[in-house]
Order: sequence, then structure tokens, then C-alpha cells
Amino acid sequence: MKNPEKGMTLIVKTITRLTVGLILLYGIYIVLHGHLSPGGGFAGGVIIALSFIHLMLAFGKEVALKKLSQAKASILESLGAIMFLTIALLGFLGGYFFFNFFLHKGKPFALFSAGIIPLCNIAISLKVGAGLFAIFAVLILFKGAGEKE
Amino acid sequence: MILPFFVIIPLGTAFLISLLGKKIKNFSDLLANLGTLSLLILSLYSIPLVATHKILVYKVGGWIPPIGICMVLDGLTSFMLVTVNLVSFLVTLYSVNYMERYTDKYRFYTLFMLMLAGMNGIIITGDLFNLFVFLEIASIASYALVAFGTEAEELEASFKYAVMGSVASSFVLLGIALLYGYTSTLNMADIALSLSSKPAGMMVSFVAVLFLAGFGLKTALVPFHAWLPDAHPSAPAPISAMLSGVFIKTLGVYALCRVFFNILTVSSQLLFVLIVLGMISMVVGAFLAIAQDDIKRMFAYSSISQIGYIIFALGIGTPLAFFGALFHLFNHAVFKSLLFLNSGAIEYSTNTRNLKRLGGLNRSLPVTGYTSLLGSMAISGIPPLGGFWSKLIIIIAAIQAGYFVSATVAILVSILTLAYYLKFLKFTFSGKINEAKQNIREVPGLMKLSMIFLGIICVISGLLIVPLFKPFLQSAVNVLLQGQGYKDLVFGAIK
Amino acid sequence: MELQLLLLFMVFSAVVAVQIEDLLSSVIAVGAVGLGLSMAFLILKAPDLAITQLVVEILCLIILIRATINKDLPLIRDGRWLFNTVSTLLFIASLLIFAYFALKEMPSFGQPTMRVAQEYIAKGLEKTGATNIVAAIILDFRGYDTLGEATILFTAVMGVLAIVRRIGRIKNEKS
Amino acid sequence: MSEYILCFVLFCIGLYCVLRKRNIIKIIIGLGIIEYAVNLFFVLIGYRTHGRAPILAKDRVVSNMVDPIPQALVLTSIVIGLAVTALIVAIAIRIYEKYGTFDITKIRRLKG
Repeated sequence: MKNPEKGMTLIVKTITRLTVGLILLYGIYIVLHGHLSPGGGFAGGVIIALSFIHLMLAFGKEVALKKLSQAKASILESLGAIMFLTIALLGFLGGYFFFNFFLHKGKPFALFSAGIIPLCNIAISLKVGAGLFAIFAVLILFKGAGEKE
Repeated sequence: MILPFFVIIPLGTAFLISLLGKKIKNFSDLLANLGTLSLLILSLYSIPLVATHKILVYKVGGWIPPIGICMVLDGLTSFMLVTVNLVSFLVTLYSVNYMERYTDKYRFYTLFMLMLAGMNGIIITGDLFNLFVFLEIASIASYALVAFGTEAEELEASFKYAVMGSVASSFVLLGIALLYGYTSTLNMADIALSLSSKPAGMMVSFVAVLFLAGFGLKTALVPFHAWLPDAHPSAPAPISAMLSGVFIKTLGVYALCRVFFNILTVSSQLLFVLIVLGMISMVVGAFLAIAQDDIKRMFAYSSISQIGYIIFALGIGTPLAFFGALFHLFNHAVFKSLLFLNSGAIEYSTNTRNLKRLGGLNRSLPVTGYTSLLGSMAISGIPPLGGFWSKLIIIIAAIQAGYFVSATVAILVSILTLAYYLKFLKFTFSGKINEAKQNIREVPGLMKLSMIFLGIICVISGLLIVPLFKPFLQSAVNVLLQGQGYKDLVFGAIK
Repeated sequence: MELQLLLLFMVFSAVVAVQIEDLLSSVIAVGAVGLGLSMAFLILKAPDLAITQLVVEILCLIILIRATINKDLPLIRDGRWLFNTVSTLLFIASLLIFAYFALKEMPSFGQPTMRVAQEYIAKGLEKTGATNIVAAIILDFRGYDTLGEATILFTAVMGVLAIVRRIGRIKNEKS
Repeated sequence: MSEYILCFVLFCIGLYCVLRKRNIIKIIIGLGIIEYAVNLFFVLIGYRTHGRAPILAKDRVVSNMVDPIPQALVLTSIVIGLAVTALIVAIAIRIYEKYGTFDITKIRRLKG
């Protein structure tokens, strides 16, 4: 990270290009299967954030921020939070805050099952991924402007 | 049921402000004030609810506790909700003008509403781990708010506060883990039920010590007080008012009360520890306050001293002492937030808060001057203001329980309090006006308005002991008195 | 047995992290503790936690290295405060002894009471439709906690964004 | 029992680091160790000898699951730890920018 503007060497860049999509895909998989297998929205969200951070470390902040700017990440995070709160509020349809309002819970072990749980997972992953990316971007950017050397 | 809205409203406003606050001008001011106003109305509405139902339990998600999380509304909850939301509404009103001095006002409101959500969440929850989660929300928001000015001193204070606060949270979490391992449940009433069937042993006292260390750090009792005199003055004035006025009481005193009196059955030795800690805090806080030249630091030390009174009274453990403690808690919330708002107003118009460089402000800042006079008189216990009655009740309770020495100390500390507030008034408002400060003007209207409101409450809060308003306080005291009866009430309400 | 070994390894790494003088090595040693914790979660049959701990550890490590790298930091020495060290050690030792006696009253390791947990295991699938019981707990039975958790992260992000603002106050033109 | 004690030892090492070290990064590391210890303690409480992970399988009935509640709680607790670490690191970076050092004995504008 000697020069965060330009990124790392060609080897790192090539390998990153190959792996970053897979990491993102893996994160999405973990999120969607949160109610069936280990993982869930939080871990998946962190993996998604890590894939962007990976991009940022390897290619420099310009490339990564072009894909997802800091302002956009901030908005996405707020949207994720509001989405989660809305799901919780929709529980009032069933009479209670946080009520699992899907009466038909779906077939066990199917991807579309378990009522609000997958929806919550998606909302959390959106929030976590965007939020952590925003934190990281801010810390990196801060260095670029703040320190003397 | 109104209970979930105490969390939903501040969270919703926080998310919306962070999303739209930057784009739409004045949106954040409006939304934050609307949010706190509606919370105040809701919390006032909770008083008649408690009067009729005595206890209300809301099952989140429709799961019956202990499977799900429940929210509990009883006398103490309603009392704390009114205190917190009253102060927070007046503080947001004040912030509209005051926070013009800082950049990114909408971030301030976002963090403020998150902190408020955390405090309300702590108050209404009936689940121990949930209490921890909301405690962390409030704490993290407050760490960030202390450093909101991003000056070197503020960052330093915030770091100190964050480290101490995180250690405190770890102690609390460790206590919760031990209790979970011991009782295999997390619901407060269920823990109380499970503990009542087990023999008393080291476990409960160890957990009590952990909770005392954790919540004591958050309350800034004297051996753990080092962060408070840095953190509270460093924050912007509205936040100092919130932190000193209600934050340490919610995270510290309320949580301590709930855990010690309603969940664990605390031994008399531990109550004696509370008395000792309270007395040390009282004395040390008062002596350190006298030596300060910075207005806000003086007030911060004074907070430690006054919290000492509350903890001392809780340690005595008689009905009258509980009454005095909660009454003093309410009074202190009102007048300490008033005083911090005053200090903010002084800083706003003169750009300094050093006593040595102030003087003669009474002519140019009449509203600030008179409200500070009210606040100072109330905190030093001049009759007939509210502070006098609460201190009197605490001292009478101490004498009744046979703690003569402590009662004498409490009276002496009260005189000391008068001394340093007189110093504050003398150096700030009376005397000759400083040459450079000739043409300062009174602060904007909304700031005046909220200070006047708090001043009025200071005057009339003594009315809380007249029979008409007494049930409000008495129902809160009853919750502490019933002790283990809490679990029966909660389980009764579930059915 | 492997659990004890892992715990010993973690304690050892923690001591290294605390005592070593070079900051970067210290950060890496604490990474070893975190990865050990991740393995311990796996041994303790908590795969959800193992995954989460692993990814969080990586992120924490990146952030911490970010804080220490590229700064000419002197080696850390402390020692002058002998009295303080002794009193701290005494305090910690008394805490440990107290904890030892309290822990004796806990249900012994490997036999949790699981009073409430039994209900989740028995009815989790039927009531929520999720086969991962942990997911069922965090998002349905105790979903309110998770709302709080999401809010904490949101708070932290807002806090970081607020703290790194370059200019905090608008200076009054008069002063 | 030995597991619990080792876990507490880890907690105490973290506590010692926070109380005694004079470097901001070391203090953050100490906080991290404390948090690890508490998380580990929670999971240790829920462990059942020869238990299985709390995930239902398609083809067979799982009877002896470990306690799922501590796992759910620790998931929350890990997030809290991450949030606190991120915030404190941000504060630390700002402090470094203002003072040019991580040594808290040299950062003493406030006397508290």
C-alpha cells in the first residue's frame, strides 16, 4: 500500500480480476442461503464489502470508488437500514412488531422459505456491505488528504 | 400498544435524516424536533396507562417470553421515559440554532436520534441481552458525539471515553454471559424466577460486582470517574446536557436499579458498597468542582457529586430513600441540562467558557442569566425549588435509617455545592463587563425558549411531591420497592 | 483436548500481542488470536460464528494495519510505573480468584441447562421455516436484537463519517 | 472447568493491556482481546459434549444440538466489537494526525 492511488503490481491485479467476482458471488450465496446453512446476512455482507475492499487495495481507490462511490455506499446503507425497519414494521400486519407475517412459511430446505428471514438477511447484507465499505473508503481517503508525506 | 414506537420513531427519524438530511435544507431540524416532540407526547401518554394497568408487557414478534423478547412498561419505565424524552425534546429545540456553529448538522441529528433510540430501548426492554444491545447503541453514538467538534482535545476525550465505555460494556456482557450460563434464560423476569429457586452463592455476588463495575463506569462513580470530566465538557453543549442530564442516569442508575433490585436479590453488603461509593463520589466531585475555572468542567464534576447523592440514597434502601433518589434523579436531569445549555449559550455569545475571562454578562444576556440563577439555586438546594425537596428527602431518609455521619456529609456537600455555584454566578454574570465583550447579543429565540422551559420546570418540579402529582413518582418507587415482585407482575401480565 | 491446546495457543498469542514492542507484529499476533478464536468456534460446533469471526477478523486486521502502517513508530517501552503494574496485577488476580469460585457454581462444561433453548430446537423449523436454528433465533425469535445490531453498525458508520470531517466547527468571524 | 479458567485468563490479559499500556494501538488490541474472551466464554457456556451444530439436516433427525442461543448472541456481539473497533481506530487516526504520536503519555492536553 505504498501508493494507494495506483494500486499494486500486475500479478496482484490479474489475480484480483479473477477472484473478485467469485468472492462477490460467494458473499451473495451466503446471504441468500442464510436461513438454510451457516452464514447469514452479516457474514455475507462483510464478504461483499471485502470484495470491494480487495478491489480497492489491488487497483487503488479510484477504480473501486468508480464502481461504488462513498456517497452511494452511504445511501445504500441508509436504504438497507430503512428496509430492515420496514420489514419489522410490516410485522404490525400480523399484530406485532417484528411479526413473521408470512402465514405460509414455505417448504423446509427450499430457498424461498422461512418468511421474513431471507428478506431480513438481504437487508442486513446491503447495510453491512455498504456500511463497512464506507468506513474503509473513508479511512483510506482520509489518509490521502490528511498526512503530509 | 405504544411501547415499540419509543424505539421505532427515533430509529426511523435517524435513518431518514441520514438519507435525506444533506439534500433538503432544514429537513433535519424539522424531523428531529417532530420526532422528539412525538416521543414526549407518547411518554406523557404512558403515565395514565401505567396508572390504570400497573404493568404492561409487549411481546415483540408475538413470541411469548422467555422465547421472544418482551418490552415492559411499569412505573419506573414511564418515569424514566418522561425524564429522558422531556430533556431530549428541549435539547433538540436548542440545537436548531446552537448547532449552526458546527458543520454537517444532519449527522449530528442522526447520531442524536440514535443515542435517544438507545436510551429509550434500554428503558423499555424486559430482556437482559437486549438491554446490552441498546446500551451499546447509546454508547457508540455518544462516543462519536463527544468528538463531534473534531478538535484535538475532543478527540482525546472521546478516545478515553470510548476505551472506558468499551471496558464497561465488556464487564456487563460478561455478567450477562455468567447469568445465562447459570439460569439458561435471558428474560429479566425469568432470570429472577430462576435465581429465586437457587441457593444464594458466590455466583450472584460475582455477577453483581461485574454489573456494579460496568454500570458504575457508565455512571462515573468515583473510582471510575476519570472519563466524565473530559468527555462531558468536550461535547457540544446540547450533548453535554443530554450526557450529564439523562445519559448517565439511563445507562448507569436506571440499569443498576433494574438489575440490582428487580433481578438479582442484592445482599446488604453490596448496598453498603453503594452507600460508600455514593458518599465518596459526592465529596470528591464537590471538592474537584470548586477548583475548576472552566464552566463546563465545573458542571461535569458537579454531575459526579450529584450522582453520588442518587447512588447514596439507593444504597440506603428505605422507601423514603428510593423516593428521594428518583426525585433527585428527575430534578438533576432538569437543572443540569439547564445549566449545560446555559454554558452553551455563554460560549455561543462570548466564545469562551473560562470563568476568569467572563463577567458582567447579566446585562447583555438576561435570559441566560436568570435561568442560570434558577438552575444554580435549584442544584444547591435553595427552597422552594425542586432540588431542595429532593435533597431534604434524601437527608431525612439517611437520618431515619441511622446514617448520621453520611447525612451530615450530605448537608456539608450541599453547602459546598452552593459555594461553587455562587462562584460560577459571580464570575460570569455579576461584576464589571469585560471590555472586549461589550457588544455581545442575547442568543437566538429557540435557545432562549428551551432554557426558559427548563427554568420553569426547575421551579415547579417541587410540585411532584404534592398529592396530585405524587402517583407519577410513587409508582416508580413502588417498582423498586416490590423487588422480586417484578417477576410475578410480568408473568401475570403475559397471561 | 484440542480445545485446551487451542486456548493455550490463544493465550500465548495474546501475551505476545500485549508484550511485543513492535506495533505491526503486535497487530499480527492479535490476528492470530482472532483466527484461533474462529477455529475454536468451529470445534465448539458454531459454524455461523466461525465464518463471521473469520471475515470480521480479516476486516479488523486490515483496518488496524491501515492505522499502523507507513508511520515511523518508535518501539514501545513502559516500565517506570512499577507500583501501578503491581496494583493492576493484584486487582486482576483477585478478579480471577473471585471468578474461580463463582465458576464452580456454573453447570460444568459440556452440560448446559438449555431450558429455553430446547423450545427453539423443538419448534424452530415448524414456527419459522428456517433450518438454521441460529438464523431462526437472530432473525425471528430475537429479531429485535438484530435490529439493534444493525443499528449499532449504522451508528458506527455515521460516527466514523462524523469524526473524519476535516472542519468540525464554523469559526466565529469575530474571534 | 479448565476451559473457563483459560478464557478468563485471556480476559485478564486484555484487561491488563488496556489498563497498563501507554500506546493507543495497544489499548485497541487489548479491547479486542477482551471482546474475544467474552465471545468465547459465551460459546463455551453453550457447548454440549459430543453435540452437533444447530442446523437441521435433511435426511436425519439431530437430537443433541449445542445451545443455539449463545451463538445468536455472540453473532451480535462480534458485530458490536467490529463497530467499536472501527470507531476507535477512526478516532486514533485523527489523534495521530493532530498530535503526531500514539503515545498517550504525550497526549495530555486534558488533565482528568
